[in-house]
Amino acid sequence: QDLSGKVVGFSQIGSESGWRAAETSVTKQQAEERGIDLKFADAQQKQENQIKAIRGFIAQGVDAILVAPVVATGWDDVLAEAKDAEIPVILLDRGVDAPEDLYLTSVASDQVKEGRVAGQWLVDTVGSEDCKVVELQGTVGSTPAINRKQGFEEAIAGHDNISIIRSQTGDFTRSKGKEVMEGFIKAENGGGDICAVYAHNDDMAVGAIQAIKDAGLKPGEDILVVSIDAVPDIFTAIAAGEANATVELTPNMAGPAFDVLAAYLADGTMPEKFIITESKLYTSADDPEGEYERRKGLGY
Amino acid sequence: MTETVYALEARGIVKIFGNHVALDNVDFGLRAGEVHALLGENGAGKSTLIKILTGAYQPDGGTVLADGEPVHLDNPQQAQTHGIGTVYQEVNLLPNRSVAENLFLGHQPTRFGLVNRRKMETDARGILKRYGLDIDPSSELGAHSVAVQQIVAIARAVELSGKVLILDEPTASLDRNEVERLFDIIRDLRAQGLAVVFITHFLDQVFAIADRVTILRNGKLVETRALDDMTRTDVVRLMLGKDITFSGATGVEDARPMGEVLLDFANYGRKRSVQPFNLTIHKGEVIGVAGLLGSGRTEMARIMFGADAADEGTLEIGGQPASIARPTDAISRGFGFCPEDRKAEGIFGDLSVRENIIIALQGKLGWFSALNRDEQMEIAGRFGEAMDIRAASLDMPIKLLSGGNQQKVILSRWLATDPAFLILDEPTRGIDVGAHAEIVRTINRLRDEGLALVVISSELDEVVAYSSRIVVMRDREMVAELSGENINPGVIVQAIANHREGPSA
Amino acid sequence: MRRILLRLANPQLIALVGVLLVNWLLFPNFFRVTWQDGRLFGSLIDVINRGAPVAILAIGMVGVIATKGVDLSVGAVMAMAGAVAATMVVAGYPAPVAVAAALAVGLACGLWNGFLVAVLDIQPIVATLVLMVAGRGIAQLITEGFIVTFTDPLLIFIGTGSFLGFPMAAVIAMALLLLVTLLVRRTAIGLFIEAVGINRAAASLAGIRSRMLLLLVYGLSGLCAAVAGIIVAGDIRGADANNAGLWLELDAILAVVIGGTSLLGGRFSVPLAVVGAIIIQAMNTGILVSGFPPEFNLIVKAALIFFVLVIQSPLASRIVPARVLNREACA
Amino acid sequence: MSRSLRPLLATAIIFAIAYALAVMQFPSMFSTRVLGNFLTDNAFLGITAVGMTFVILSGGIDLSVGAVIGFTGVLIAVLISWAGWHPLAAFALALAIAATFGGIMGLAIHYLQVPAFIVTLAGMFLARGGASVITQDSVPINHDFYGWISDLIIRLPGGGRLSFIGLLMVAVFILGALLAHRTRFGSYVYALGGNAVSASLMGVPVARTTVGVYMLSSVLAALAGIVFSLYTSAGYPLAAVGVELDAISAVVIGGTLLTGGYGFVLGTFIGVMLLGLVQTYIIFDGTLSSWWTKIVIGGLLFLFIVLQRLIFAASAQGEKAS
Ligand SMILES: Nc1ncnc2c1ncn2[C@@H]1O[C@H](COP(=O)(O)OP(=O)(O)OP(=O)(O)O)[C@@H](O)[C@H]1O
Ligand SMILES: Nc1ncnc2c1ncn2[C@@H]1O[C@H](COP(=O)(O)OP(=O)(O)OP(=O)(O)O)[C@@H](O)[C@H]1O
Ligand SMILES: [Mg+2]
Ligand SMILES: [Mg+2]
Repeated sequence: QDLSGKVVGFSQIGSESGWRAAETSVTKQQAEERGIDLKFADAQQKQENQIKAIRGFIAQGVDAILVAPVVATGWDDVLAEAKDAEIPVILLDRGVDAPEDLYLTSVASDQVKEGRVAGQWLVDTVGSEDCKVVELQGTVGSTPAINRKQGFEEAIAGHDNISIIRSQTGDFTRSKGKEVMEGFIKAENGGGDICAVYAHNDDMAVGAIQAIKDAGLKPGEDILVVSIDAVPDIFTAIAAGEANATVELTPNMAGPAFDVLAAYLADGTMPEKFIITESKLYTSADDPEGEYERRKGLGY
Repeated sequence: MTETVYALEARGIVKIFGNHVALDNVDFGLRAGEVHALLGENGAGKSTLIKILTGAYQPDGGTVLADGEPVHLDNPQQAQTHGIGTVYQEVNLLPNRSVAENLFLGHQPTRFGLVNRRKMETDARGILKRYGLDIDPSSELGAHSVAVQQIVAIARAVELSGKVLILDEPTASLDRNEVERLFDIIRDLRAQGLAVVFITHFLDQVFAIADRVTILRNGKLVETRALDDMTRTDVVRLMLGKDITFSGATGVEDARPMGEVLLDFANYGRKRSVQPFNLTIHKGEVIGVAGLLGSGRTEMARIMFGADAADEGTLEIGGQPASIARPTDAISRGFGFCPEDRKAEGIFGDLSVRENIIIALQGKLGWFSALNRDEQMEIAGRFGEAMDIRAASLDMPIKLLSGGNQQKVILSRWLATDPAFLILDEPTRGIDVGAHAEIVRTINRLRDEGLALVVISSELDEVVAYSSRIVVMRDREMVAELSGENINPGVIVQAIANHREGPSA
Repeated sequence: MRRILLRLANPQLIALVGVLLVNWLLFPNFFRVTWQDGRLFGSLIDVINRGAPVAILAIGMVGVIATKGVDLSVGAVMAMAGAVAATMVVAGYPAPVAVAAALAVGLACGLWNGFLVAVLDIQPIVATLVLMVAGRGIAQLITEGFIVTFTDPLLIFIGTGSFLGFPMAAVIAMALLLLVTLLVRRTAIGLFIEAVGINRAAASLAGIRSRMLLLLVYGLSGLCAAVAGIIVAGDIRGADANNAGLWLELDAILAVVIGGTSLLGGRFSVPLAVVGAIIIQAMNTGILVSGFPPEFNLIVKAALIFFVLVIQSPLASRIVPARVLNREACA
Repeated sequence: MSRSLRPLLATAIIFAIAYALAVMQFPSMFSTRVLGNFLTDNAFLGITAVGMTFVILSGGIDLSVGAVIGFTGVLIAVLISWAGWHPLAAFALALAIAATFGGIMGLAIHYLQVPAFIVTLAGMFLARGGASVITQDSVPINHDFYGWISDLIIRLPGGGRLSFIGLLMVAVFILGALLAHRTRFGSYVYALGGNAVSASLMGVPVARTTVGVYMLSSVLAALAGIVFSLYTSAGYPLAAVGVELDAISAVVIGGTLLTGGYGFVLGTFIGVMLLGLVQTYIIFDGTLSSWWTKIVIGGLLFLFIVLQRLIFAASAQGEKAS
């Protein structure tokens, strides 16, 4: 059950957000604790680079490969090559559309569920009052944006008092989140018609909070704010009463991955095919200051 | 009177640029088997007429007829299919491609759909041989001198011309031998029944080769007639609309006292470019530079000006050692330089005539003491008048001016800096008789005002007319310095040709 | 007066008016501006506020493009400048020092580009590609991939404050526009930039120090990028090295070209480049308030660019009298 | 040696040196597996870069290629997986659409006289937007034909594989080189890039050539899109973002002048391989963080450019001396 001295390749998507940086640093930490020689390859957001990285790892003969796939499709061939070379592959934070025997396991959250948890919180919070929601989507076409939108819509389906009146992409970034929210506020009667904002990630929510304040409204009261990821900055906002809820996406996917890998390499124990991480909801009742302190060192 | 059927004809052509009428109801007819000279001052509209005849421009009125049938030429390619081959005024070839490809572009011999390069190069070698050029057809055209490029352009046009050959100032950068060879070829083509249009500012050449002549003035047709019954004076009078007197081409009187020494180049040279040379230049004298094409005259001029830095030898200015490593050094010492390749190194095509005139002065003044618009206007206006620059407005882009007028602008640019020493590289190339005389007059005037000048020119008569001394270049080496009665074409030619004669400096 | 009117009737302004009218049709309150909390408030204000960073980039970029160059690194330089300013204030340096350091970094980056182009004679697109790639990496190195959040009032004021009711970003852009316009038109620098862009060989023979000039324009571009970077960081109260200025170089180039400056160098106009930036932002804001689904954003943008280009093309000038479309560079 | 061959030689020498250095550090980089991967992994980039070479030779630029790759992938994935088309039919349609698309860009560039940079930027927005309008999901392709093609592999001793798409890229390079250097069209492209005015006065059909160049670029980008879909068995609207910059870098590193008129298709091949080498090296190293990856790529890019200039200058000296 000892992984020390093993060489593991890790193909990361890139560093497009604070959450991604945290995942990378947590993975490195976990590898270090276990004495693993981690080969890290950053794909700069490109699937082709990830495939190249995996091929490179195979050519070097690593002991195992971790991949955080940028997109669900397109992995069959390269995973088959890894299988040919008898190198176990573990998927991190997203699944892929490939035969299940091509990888050891997938450690991921359920993104649709994340959206659902956020939606459910809103349903529970507004009760039977009318609520017009504006949505800040992630990058058009990206998997989390599609899934988180779907989950949220599922949760509010059947609650006719809640409706999404505007939905635009904020590209997962703070500044676009702020800009889009400004536009929404202008378009919806100075923000008076907006009851809540749902952001596909916390960064956009933080931007939206600033836009709401600039418009002379109180985020968290005049307009409810719910988002996903649970990065440190959103806890500061929750503590200040400016954000209401966030759904956690843990950056520690590597920990469970290394655990099952150790078992597999030791005696061939096959793990569960899908290891789903928890999608925990945090609100002002969950000690936001404490959560902030716990997270801020993680490299978000 | 019987209607002649012309090989190529223009009827009632009108061309308007903005609000400037470049061609006003011009008729022009070309007979098969004649050499037809098209003459006129700079800006008279010669090149414009050519461009319309070959489809490069669309006329605003009038028609073009080939063999009596009206044709509509949308682009030069269509003209080529009518058997019209053209050399446009500025060398218009592709410096980035091989000589062979420039000759055959669009008509390359192919085999199985692929260009047959070997055949193309063999053919090219054969064609070039007729012009006395022994160069590698696969070499890049841009690596060759302007003259070589000019010959390639002519050869290309001749190859394309089944019926009509149009040459717009083809001889501007050719030497005598090359001109002779070109004329042989033209006579040949005429004998084969081609119609040849020939534009030039050298009247000798007109009389040497042309059968008929058409004269334009200010965009209007003056006259078309046979050359037999005309004299040079007639032609010039028709071109200018007035008489001018030729100043006899005699050497500068020896009696003139030499001014004090301004510049002293000692063992000045640059490796792989120009052999070290010695030259002392006095105030108030003109040094003419003669030599064959490619003999290194331009390179010597560039070194003097610091455009290429000298890597050996010393320079004294007014008795003080000085170093000139870049043009700004030279300019601050009162140097000026009119480069040979006007288009590539002289003009700023999109800038106005005004800005083109003041730019060197402004460069001398620096970034922060800008001339304001009124001052610019005043300076540009003064030189525009003095040099008789023909432009609809000083605010129009210089690229719209005719070649001769562009040259006057560049000369004005340097005169505006109030220079002590001017280097002129082929200042009269492509310039009409009137302007030519004017530039020669200007050179004389500047000398009398105490300037020192170095003038490079391929026209020996001209060099002789204004030079106090003449240096001769051969194979990138200064081989002779002539003065006094040695300043005559015969001696110069001998110096250029004679391999034995050592430098007499 | 007539001249001024004719100048106003240039294609850029026609395009701007067109885009604003379309916005107004899509969203009738587009032109409503109110006074709120001591500042102006409304979509029109958003346009100039959000357009400011690209306008500032364009102010720097226009000189570069006029010399026949292009600066792809401005987005990365923005990220670097923001990262420097943010980490410094977080580390306890006074804000003016942090701002000065960020500006110095921008200037240094610009001079580096200028050095590659002017001295090593490397093609601008490749020369600046180096910093475009590496610069963002350096920015991330500074922030270690975090979004560095700060609470420094001066930085936040630069990003979100207001002056006489106008957003600070727009005021800064305006000031830079004035400054740079004066710099290039009241001195000979503008003329020299054009000369170098049109014919560098001739410029050097005419005694223009083209190397110094190139260093100057690239330096200015870097400096402007740094200003934009500080504004963007101040706006979100944090330096987002991953995303700040991402792809903004394309917007800046687009703004300059819409402003009538040719990518082949030569004649340029700083104010029209700013108008170009405002046109782009007006499109973006229009898309936001119109409520189209986001997957259509890019298509709408493509269509609008096409519309603007057709208005400006020589074809249009054949239909509209040439006098009206006179493109003589102003200012 | 001809002047224009020099940058090509410089690039080739740099590639050889760089590869040798990399192999010294990681001997396993000298394996048929890595060499085979060079071809396969860079196939779509290489094919795109061939088209880009023509565009740049003609003095233009095409920013739309990455988006065209994305669009083509999505289109054929949707046609095959959802509409049940045969892949070959889908390919034909995609190529035809790309040809039209490129042709329209060429027409706009020529007749509206708008800079290529801007027209193709709008084209990029259009193609990328079009892709996400078709679908926002990534669409898997499970067709026997795809399986058949991905099984077309020549296995080399030492675990290496020559894949169909890798060989296709080589073929495109060879055809591209023939087109550029041995046909009239090719000479027109160089003419256009050398001097458009001269070219037109010399009778080059400027309009036709411009349209042809952009058509070619778009068609090759679409072919690259097909290759990308073979590579990943899927279509995804965000695929190949930023590939235009990679393609431009490859072309320029390969010694083609961005101002047009000078360069070689073969140089682009070496440029693509050089970029691939850098990435492979970084992967083998495996210690670089996300940001250091960027910094090192930028640094190596800088190094190559400067080296190229130095070799260029040195050989220019040598030539003058001889
Ligand atoms: N594209 C253009 N736009 C505006 N004006 C032009 C253009 N081309 C030529 N002109 C103007 O038309 C007139 C005729 O020019 P053209 O070049 O035909 O003269 P030319 O007789 O060939 O003179 P040169 O002997 O100097 O070559 C000139 O005044 C010139 O400024
Ligand atoms: N016979 C030749 N064939 C090809 N190129 C030549 C030849 N002779 C010289 N050259 C090149 O042509 C250029 C012309 O040289 P340069 O301009 O100094 O000579 P020049 O005497 O001024 O001739 P020109 O009258 O053409 O200006 C030089 O770069 C030289 O290398
Ligand atoms: Mg002419
Ligand atoms: Mg010369």
